[in-house]
Amino acid sequence: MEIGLTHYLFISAILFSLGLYGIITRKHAIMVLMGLELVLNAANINFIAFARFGGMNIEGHIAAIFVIILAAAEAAVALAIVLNIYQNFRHVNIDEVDNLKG
Amino acid sequence: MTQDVMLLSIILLLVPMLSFLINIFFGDKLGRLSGIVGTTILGIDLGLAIVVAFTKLVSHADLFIIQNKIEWFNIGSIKIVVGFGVDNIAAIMLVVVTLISFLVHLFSTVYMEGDRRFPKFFAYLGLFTFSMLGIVLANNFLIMYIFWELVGISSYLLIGFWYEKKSASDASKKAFITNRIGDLGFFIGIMILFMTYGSFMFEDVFAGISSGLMPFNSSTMLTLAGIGIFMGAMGKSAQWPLHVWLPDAMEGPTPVSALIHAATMVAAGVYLVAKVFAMFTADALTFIAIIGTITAFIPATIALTQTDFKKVLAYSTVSQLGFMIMSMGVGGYTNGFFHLVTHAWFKAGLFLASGSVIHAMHHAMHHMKDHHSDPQDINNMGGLKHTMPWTYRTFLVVTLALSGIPLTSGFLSKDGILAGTLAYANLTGGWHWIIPIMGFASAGMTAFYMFRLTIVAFHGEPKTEIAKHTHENKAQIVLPLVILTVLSFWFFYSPNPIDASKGWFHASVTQPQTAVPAAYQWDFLISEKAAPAASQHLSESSHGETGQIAEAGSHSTGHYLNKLQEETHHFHLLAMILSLLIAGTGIAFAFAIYQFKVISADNLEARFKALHNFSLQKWFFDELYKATVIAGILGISKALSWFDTYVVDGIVNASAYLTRGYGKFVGLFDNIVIDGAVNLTANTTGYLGSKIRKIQTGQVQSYVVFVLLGLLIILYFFI
Amino acid sequence: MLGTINFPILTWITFLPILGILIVLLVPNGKDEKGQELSKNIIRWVSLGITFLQLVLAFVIYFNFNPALTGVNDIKTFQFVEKLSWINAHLPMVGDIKIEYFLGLDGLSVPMILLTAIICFIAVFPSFGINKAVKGYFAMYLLLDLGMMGVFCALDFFLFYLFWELMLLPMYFLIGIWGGPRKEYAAIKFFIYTLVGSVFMLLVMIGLYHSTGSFNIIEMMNGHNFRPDSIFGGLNTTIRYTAFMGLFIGFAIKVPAFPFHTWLPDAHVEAPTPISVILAGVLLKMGAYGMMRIAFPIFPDAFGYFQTLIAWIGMISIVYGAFCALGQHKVGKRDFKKLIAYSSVSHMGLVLLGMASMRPEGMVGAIFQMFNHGIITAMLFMIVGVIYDRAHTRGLDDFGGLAKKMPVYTGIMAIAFFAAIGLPGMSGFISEVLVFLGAFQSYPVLTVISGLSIILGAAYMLWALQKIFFGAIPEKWQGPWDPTHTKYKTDDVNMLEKVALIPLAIIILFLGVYPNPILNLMTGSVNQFIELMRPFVYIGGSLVGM
Amino acid sequence: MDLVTIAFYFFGALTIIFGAVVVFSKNIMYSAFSLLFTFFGIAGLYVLLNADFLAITQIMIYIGGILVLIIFGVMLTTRITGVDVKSGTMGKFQLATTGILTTVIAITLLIVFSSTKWYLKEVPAVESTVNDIGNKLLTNYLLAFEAASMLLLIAIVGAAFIARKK
Repeated sequence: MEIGLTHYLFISAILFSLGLYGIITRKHAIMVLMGLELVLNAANINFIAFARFGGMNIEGHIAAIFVIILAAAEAAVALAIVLNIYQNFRHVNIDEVDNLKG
Repeated sequence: MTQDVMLLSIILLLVPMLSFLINIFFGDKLGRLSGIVGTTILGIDLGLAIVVAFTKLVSHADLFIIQNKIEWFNIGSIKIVVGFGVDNIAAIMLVVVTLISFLVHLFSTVYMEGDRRFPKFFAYLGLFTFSMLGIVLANNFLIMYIFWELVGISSYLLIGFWYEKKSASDASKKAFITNRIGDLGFFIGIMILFMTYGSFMFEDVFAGISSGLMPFNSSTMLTLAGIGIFMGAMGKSAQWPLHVWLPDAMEGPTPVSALIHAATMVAAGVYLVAKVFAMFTADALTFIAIIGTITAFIPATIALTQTDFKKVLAYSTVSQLGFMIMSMGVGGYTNGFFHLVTHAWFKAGLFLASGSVIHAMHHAMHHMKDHHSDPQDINNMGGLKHTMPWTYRTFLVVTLALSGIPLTSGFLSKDGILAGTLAYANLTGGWHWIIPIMGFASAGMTAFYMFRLTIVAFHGEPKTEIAKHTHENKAQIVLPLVILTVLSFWFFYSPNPIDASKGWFHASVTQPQTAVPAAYQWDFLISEKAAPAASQHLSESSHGETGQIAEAGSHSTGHYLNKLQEETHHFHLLAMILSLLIAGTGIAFAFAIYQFKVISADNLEARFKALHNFSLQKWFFDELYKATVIAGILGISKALSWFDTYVVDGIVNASAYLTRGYGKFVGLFDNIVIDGAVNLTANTTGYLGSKIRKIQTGQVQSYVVFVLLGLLIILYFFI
Repeated sequence: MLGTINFPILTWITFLPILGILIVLLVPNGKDEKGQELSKNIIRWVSLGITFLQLVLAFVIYFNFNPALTGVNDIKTFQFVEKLSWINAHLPMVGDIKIEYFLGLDGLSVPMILLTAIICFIAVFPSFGINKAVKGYFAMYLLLDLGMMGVFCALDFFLFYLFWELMLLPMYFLIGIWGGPRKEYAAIKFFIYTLVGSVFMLLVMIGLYHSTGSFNIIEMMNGHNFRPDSIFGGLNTTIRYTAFMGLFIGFAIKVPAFPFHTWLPDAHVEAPTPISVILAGVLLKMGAYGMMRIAFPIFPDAFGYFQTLIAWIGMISIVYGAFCALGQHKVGKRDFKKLIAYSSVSHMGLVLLGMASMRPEGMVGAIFQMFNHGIITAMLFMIVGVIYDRAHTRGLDDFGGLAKKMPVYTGIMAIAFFAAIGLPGMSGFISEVLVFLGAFQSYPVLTVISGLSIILGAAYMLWALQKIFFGAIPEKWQGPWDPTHTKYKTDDVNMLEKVALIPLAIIILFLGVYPNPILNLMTGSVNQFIELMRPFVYIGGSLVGM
Repeated sequence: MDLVTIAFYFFGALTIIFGAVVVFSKNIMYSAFSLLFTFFGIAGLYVLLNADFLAITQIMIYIGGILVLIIFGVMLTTRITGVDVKSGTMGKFQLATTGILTTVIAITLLIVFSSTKWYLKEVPAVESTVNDIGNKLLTNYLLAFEAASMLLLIAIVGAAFIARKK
């Protein structure tokens, strides 16, 4: 079977689910961040796959680039926040950071 | 040439204003100098007045009026045109006003010496002179009305000059308000005329009337307009029933009484009647005559018993003004105006003489440290003849003039008036005979009370220590007296001491042709030589392009002899004899009672107690007005004020109260029913919320889970 | 001609106070080294500066205004016009809403603009004495200023209404916060009264919009712009009469005319001096202006129907106000301000009477009377303020003999009093005469009855003058007002008060002798106005019409 | 099985396996390093998809930038001297639920992806995409490009601000 669009989508779907699992289950803030990176990358794979097979062409690439840029920015800010949380709570376990509790 | 006269007149008008402005703004710096400044300015004004009068009376005798017109402002097509003009009576009045004003200024420099508001006094005198000259020079109703009011206000300021005294400020208020009542009538008259004839100018109004146009197409309205205008005169000239302010106005400084309340302002009413004489219908004239007659009679009776020096003079003034108005009313235009002029001199003389007496009394009291006696009460005087010889002499002469004794000016004018009333009564008949009868009676009383005053105050022995210590005053006070006395002799007006009709005065002041159509006028007032007056009035009143053309109206002053004048001539001798007899009787009684005490005054008083009291209490007019008009107005205002506070505002507050009550009810309903429902909902929601909020863990991850669940549901929903 | 060049002068003159409000609010609180509160003074002088700029602009308008262009119902001859589409929306259920930002002036409004600018400038001087919450006070003051200017400039009904309401609010606070002992009562009363008026106005405004499809006041004056099947279509319908009456009551409350006047005495008595000045000087004029600008020309047929009633209301206000001023029921506390307040009712009644006459003299007299009454009453209230500041009472029975103590003050006061009773040589005389001349032609009997006010006016004014200035000084005022000489160095009026009062006196005297500068502004417009109304109104000429 | 297919499966497996390690590993350092391999696999997939520029970028930014950042973060927030570089997870119940949930999502996604009739239009392979991307970025997407640069700047400044010690 020729490697086609669906294959790549499958990989991205699995990666996405893994990322999601990581986000939900892990306590450590940086782990959550890593899960997030996985999700973003899953999205990126989709973009490129559609660029190759779905006629999106360069536009898909550019979308992916912007996602990367966003991921970079997000990582920077998120880490800064993590550091801040650390300074405030002396730990970064986000399940204990529940100031929003109703 | 006429332009020059107009220019001079305007300057003449404005010069006293200058005096006012200088004294009001720089008076404090000038101090005592302000009197000299004021007097000098008035001296200049007097010179100008003489020039203007001379030019008008001699050089321009052929012109009826020298006047100009200017458009003051306009409202689209409606133009308000005003102006000033000098006719013969104005020319004469100019001299009267400025001369008396000058003399009063001179007199006041001494009389008002040491007063705290000395400069203000001269300022107000200047303002008054300005306003009075404005009245004299007006050639239209609007300007007349404006200066009319200004005169009122300057009189207000001067009467209330010593405002620390409550009686003075009360008197000034009373004078102003009483005058305003008259002014309202004046203004209504003006409104009727303006509405009908579209102009304020005398000549336009007269032309309109003679063209037969009537206000509201009714001659009654013309009569009413005339009566309205005359009401203005009633206010200013203190005609019954508006006469009550004048005696009270004596609260003002005596020079003011001389200037305003004897010679000039109170004569303005008569002057006004003379100015608009042409517009009065027969009915209006009858009304005027009746008012004049009553005014001549009632105050004369009051003057019989008064003991205040100035009050006697005041009532005599009112009475004399009644004579003038009566004369106007019966058609005796020339004699009425003549009496105005002669009366101005001798009444000013009387007042200044009384001022001289009061001043001397004051000084004497001051000298004796007496602060309680009344310096104006004639019962405190007596024997002043010896201490104040010049004052006595001049006073005696002017008293003779007022009483109408031959060789004086008063004789000439009063005689003319009485002859006129006789002629009028003869021509009209019936109840009109009351007019001459009351006129003669008043003349007799005048002679009596004037001599009573002279005898009690000047003759006999001094009744108090104060009178003994009086002294003759300075020259500034005596000189005006002398001048006014000299002017009260006959030769200024006529070479013939018993007949004025050949003199220059009667030649200059001739009765104007009436503008009222013959149907509404006495036939004997219609000129035999029926000149086309209307067309003459019209021909001269053309506007220039700019509306600012000074031009001379040139009504011929041809002698229109009417039947009344001829008749008056016939009655001249009879009137002379009668008036002499009556005046002589009055004087004789005065001497008999007060000088020689042949008849006891106390006896008379006791016998006619009721009458005496009635006269002494001034016929209870003040009390009557207080009980009716004033109480009525105050009552209405109190009632309306109550109405406003409790009813109108009460309704407002009540509606507010009801609204509040309703609000309370609605509030209760709200609280129990609606709020109950709301609370129930809220409680339920709160309970549910307290359960559901458990979901909010505050953990980001649990939120993610819920987001995912939601996403899934949506996903499956769509698939 | 500024009217033709592209400078939005009306926007400037209206919204200049916004600038002032911003500056006033941004001034920091603080004291200088001497402990003087610097910020208060800065705020005061900024307000003075802003109002002065407004005054300058008002004079620019005055000198560039061409009286030959009449305006009124002719959109082309309005001047300084600014017309922009402002709100243009399609709303569900309501339909299209088209509101324009439409400003412009004609002969009816220019005198009012001038009056507003003068009064707002002059009233800042007595405001210097306000020491409580200065910042808030001046912000409110300037907002009030803005509202008033806007009302006189607006030619769009919605905009007019907006400014009308805008001015109401600061007034409420100015009375309610800086007022006298019963300030809350007075403020609420004022507010509710005027709000009731506004509600009527709002209802009619909406109705008019539905009938014409526009808020443009000038288009509303043309009968062709009404859809024939709309509620206000046609002529002489009951609904038009009702609407007119609604508008009339709304405006009559502001005038205020009998029987809607009772808020005025309370508001005046409780308001601080400068607010009384503005209330009497400008606010009352807005009612009469609203009638001229809106109620009468939009419903000329209804005006014709109610003309005699309006004349009656005018007459009753005149006489009734004068009697009440004389009466002042609650004896023992005869209040100077209340006297002037009732005299305002009387004098504003003259405006109504003049307008009801529908004669050029009457109308011109009415507008001129509005202007004059503004100046004269402003002066009177400031004069009351002067002694109130010193003696802390306004009771007429508490004073006496002040003429001796305060000669200059008495002189100024005399000018104001004599102007108020219509003495010739003062501006009030000319307007009164014109109103009477005009009214007499239409309603001779009513005018004669109104003439009573000439006498009553003299009675109550002179009575007050006598009470306060003549006679002996009461014991407690024998000494100087301020023995320490910190606040008042002399017993007489001080420089600040002179600066405020003397210009007004000069205006009164100048216009009394030479009224043309104001009269010329409006004669053209008034004649145009009367042309517009002529087919519908009664113009008298006989005794029968009362 | 041609080379491309083999490469695909290789890179796919690399990505998924190391992704799983990232998620399931207890040791945070392991996770971090596994992430490196995941990114590497993804870069490989990009190459297979003719996205040469993206592949380079992936390696440069993710591996060179973000990953380093993450590792720094780990170092800073976890006491280095201490042994606790492990990252705790939730309780068993939560783990199970989450597992079920994510599995359901994965299956759903797979079903969706396989059942959808995608619009297919294969793009011919090009020499290099760099040129085109550059052109597009500086023409059509200039605004987005600039916005992104602003975003980065703000993120940097913001991050520095947030992270500084008070």
